[in-house]
Amino acid sequence: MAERCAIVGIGQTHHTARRDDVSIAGLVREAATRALDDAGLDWPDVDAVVIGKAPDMFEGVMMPELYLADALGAVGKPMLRVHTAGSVGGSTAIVAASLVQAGIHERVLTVAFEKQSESNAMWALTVKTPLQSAVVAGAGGYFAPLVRGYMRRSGAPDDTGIRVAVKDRANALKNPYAHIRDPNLTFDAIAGSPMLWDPIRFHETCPSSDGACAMVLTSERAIPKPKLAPAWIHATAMRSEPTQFAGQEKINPVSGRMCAKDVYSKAGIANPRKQIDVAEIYVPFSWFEPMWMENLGFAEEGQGWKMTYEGATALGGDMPVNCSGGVLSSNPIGASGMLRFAEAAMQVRGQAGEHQVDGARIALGHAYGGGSQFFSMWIVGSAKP
Amino acid sequence: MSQDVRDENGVLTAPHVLEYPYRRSVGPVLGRFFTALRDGKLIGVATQQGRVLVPPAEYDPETGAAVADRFVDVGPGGVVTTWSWVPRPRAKQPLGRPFAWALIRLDGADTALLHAVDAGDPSRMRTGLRVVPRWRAERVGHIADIECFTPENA
Amino acid sequence: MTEERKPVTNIKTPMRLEFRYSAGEATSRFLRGIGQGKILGQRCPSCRKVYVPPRGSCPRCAVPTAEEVELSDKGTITTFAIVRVPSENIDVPLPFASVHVLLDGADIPFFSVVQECPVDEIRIGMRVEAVWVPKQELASTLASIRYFQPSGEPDVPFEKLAEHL
Amino acid sequence: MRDVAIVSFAQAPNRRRELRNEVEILMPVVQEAVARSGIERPFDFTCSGSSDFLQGQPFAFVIALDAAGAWPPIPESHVEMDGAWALYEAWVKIQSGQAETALVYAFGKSSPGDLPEVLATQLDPYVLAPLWPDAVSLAALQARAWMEKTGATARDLAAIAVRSRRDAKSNPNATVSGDAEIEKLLAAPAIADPLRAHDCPPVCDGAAAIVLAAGERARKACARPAWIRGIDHRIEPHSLGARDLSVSVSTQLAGEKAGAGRGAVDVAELHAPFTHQEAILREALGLGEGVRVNPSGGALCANPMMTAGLIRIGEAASRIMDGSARRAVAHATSGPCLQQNLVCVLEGA
Repeated sequence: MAERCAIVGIGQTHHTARRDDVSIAGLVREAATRALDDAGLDWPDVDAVVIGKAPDMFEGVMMPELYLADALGAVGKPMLRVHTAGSVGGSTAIVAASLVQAGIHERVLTVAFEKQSESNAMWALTVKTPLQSAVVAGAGGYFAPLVRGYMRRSGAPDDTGIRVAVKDRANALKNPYAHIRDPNLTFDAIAGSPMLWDPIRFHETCPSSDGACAMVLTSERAIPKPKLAPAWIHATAMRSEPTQFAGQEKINPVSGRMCAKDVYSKAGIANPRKQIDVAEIYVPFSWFEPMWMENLGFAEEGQGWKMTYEGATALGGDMPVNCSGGVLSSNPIGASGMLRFAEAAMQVRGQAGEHQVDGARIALGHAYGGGSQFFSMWIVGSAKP
Repeated sequence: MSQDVRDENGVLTAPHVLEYPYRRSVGPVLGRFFTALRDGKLIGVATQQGRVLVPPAEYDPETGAAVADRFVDVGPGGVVTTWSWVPRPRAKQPLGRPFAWALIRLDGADTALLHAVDAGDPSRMRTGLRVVPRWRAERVGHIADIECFTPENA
Repeated sequence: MTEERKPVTNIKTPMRLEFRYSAGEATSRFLRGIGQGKILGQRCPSCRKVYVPPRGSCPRCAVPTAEEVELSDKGTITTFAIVRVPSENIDVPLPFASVHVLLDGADIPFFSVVQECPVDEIRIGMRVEAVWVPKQELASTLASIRYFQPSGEPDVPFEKLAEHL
Repeated sequence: MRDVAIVSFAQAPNRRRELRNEVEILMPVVQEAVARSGIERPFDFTCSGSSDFLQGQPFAFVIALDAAGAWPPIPESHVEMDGAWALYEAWVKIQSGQAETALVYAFGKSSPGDLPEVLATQLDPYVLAPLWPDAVSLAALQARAWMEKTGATARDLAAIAVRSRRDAKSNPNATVSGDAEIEKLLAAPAIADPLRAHDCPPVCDGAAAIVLAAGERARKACARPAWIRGIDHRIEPHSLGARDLSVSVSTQLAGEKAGAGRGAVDVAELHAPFTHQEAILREALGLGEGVRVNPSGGALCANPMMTAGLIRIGEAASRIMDGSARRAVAHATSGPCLQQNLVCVLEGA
């Protein structure tokens, strides 16, 4: 019964440590305007707005969608605000897609952003709880033990994470919007960067960025005069599990495996490594690439690191991952998931410029959040589903 | 170490403070407004239809379009369009003594600005009252560069 | 004068909000136990797993938990990170080991720090024990456990810990 | 559109100070709603509404998931809004054909902070929030604008409070209830002239849960499902000085889109935390004198933030499910002075 949903416009800001030239509204608006321009649409054409971002403490504005209604042309329209922690950019896009698939709206603008420079990422993510003793140092401090567990369990060579970072930073040089565009980030430079949360080095870590991403989604009948063929949504899926419970598989979460299985089955994908041409996945710390390769079913458990090692995940490999440079190269937290979804769509539209995978027809967008417990994914294709 | 831990019916409670010195980049439109405030002036921005928004908005709330790059001097006087009275001000609010919050349509503006009015007593407030800004001597480019408004005839 | 004319591009808007945090019933019972030098977990009536610190429920079974279980203050490191970068929330001297400790008798790891041990000796499977503040300073806060330190017992083999990762 | 109905509703007692944690408050509420629906877990979709800022802790909603029954993992989402919008997202998911059943919940703990001050952080961070206008004072600006336009008096407002408190006597979850005398209420000083204490909601904590089901699943779950015949929400400009505060155009628009006026309304549950807002909303929805408004006592008697809107939908649905109403309108609001509004039309058949 669901309507087909097409991605007809994609926009993003140049991601950077501090966008000092714009307000929060200006930042969000920039991505949204680019998405509308890409679609060949104007503000009055939009039926509804779905916006997502990570904790409101980043900007110190509670429910900022209220203040952003004017900037997003939402006045007189429905406006929804999604927050599913780090996966929010992905789940926001999925809510927007649902509005079209349900036949409720024809043209939906979806936006995600973070202006992290207004405060401090580590503070905003780990506000101290009274009567507890703070022992986890931000997201890096939370995820580093999981990386160590993965290293121990898989026996992956110690330099796997460095290789992921080398690849993603090289890819970022081909992406004009990426935050970290530094040709000097060689293997030695990354290997020699200081350990922050051992085993995670400085250059194996995502930056803290200001940035936004936006997409225009439409029904089949509402596709505007195409400047560029749309990307089609073949399937979406979300899964969540509790933060901490007995028997939880933190390194290879069941929620992520179920989510992948669900999205593949809906998209008719039996062999993801063969059938998916390119993947944009949420890798805030380099070691999460091999971990997610296993979680997503691209590799057997314990074997994900080999894909990095053998170059399979490189731009010219058989399973290119994060050709945009990924979260490792740009991380406006609330937007990071939507950027993965948008980059996947850009690939199947042939819109990715220098980081384009030749002939990409099917792409995976992936985001995760919380303590590896919230997952959102979509499969997009150049052909109608 | 948490001070002032209490046991309330078997449940422990403790003070919790959320504090951060946010620093906000304001962008070109609000930047003009704050720069004018620092210089002791009030300005609005024109929409593409010619309505004058004060405080300036970056985008026309009616249409979603960007505002025109045309700034207009407004005020300094204006008219109260509605108001409420604060008998016990909170510490962060503009005045330490009872005052009014008011929406003030400055002369030359089509929308109203929210600010405090130092009227002394609620009996001196009314819709339609003309008010003027009381500027701070030390201005930095902030909405609080106007300490408050006061009745024009005072 | 030129300084005066520079356009305003930023504003400062400090925020300070004061709250009275409430720990909730289960956490309060746990913290009062800590104040007596005891670590109290809660057992799920359905899956029988023991949670620490307890939050009053088993998220796996989505049922409330009531049965209290006193746990050992000794345990095994299931994984860890060595923190070498300052964090404004944490006042432990750098570098320090941020560890997941599986307390004896518990079914989920407990997050803490290890001191009194060179960080390069910390390993998965290492046995550790809690170091408490002096008895007269015990209070209903997790700060009553200062840190964990090696207990000197033999390591637990990795295979026995794998299900806790 | 598919036939989708509310088949059960549960809420926590709305206390002025709830000392339990969010999971301890939510879990019995979720369990009650699930048990009443007779639908076995897992639900095809789960969605919640809350705001981290209320209690000053990021990711409160992450912990709250412990109460939902998220193992094995579930398809789940969260809006940083009132739970009424979580219900909307769940309804959309069912409409898209991706779900037949959904669990919706919301929670809010406002008591740990100074709520009217915390809500100042909802405002434009450049020209409004730095002045720290409290939410009650802003509502008072709207009250005066409405009173001066309509000629309504403080007595008219007090009458709304008296009726609400009387109705709340039969609502065991209400924070405030009783037989109040207009003269006594009016004798109290204004707390934000023109508003007196009785014109304002109590600050309280709460939680609520609703189960949705489509078609046959709903009929099986409930003798008289409350069918959602229309649901829509709209937003207005943020700046108070750019709006006519004496009317609610977004409520009117959402009401039209949801079809509120397409039949006689027996009961309306309006999310009006302040007395004058009930009058503004009545007018926006075209509710005549014959419509029973807020038989639960409404938000004036219990206004747990992020939850009170979902409770309005649950209370309206309850009147359908118990057979006392055939057609009901529920409303939820968000933002300063009714900036954003949702309208849900429910019918018994």
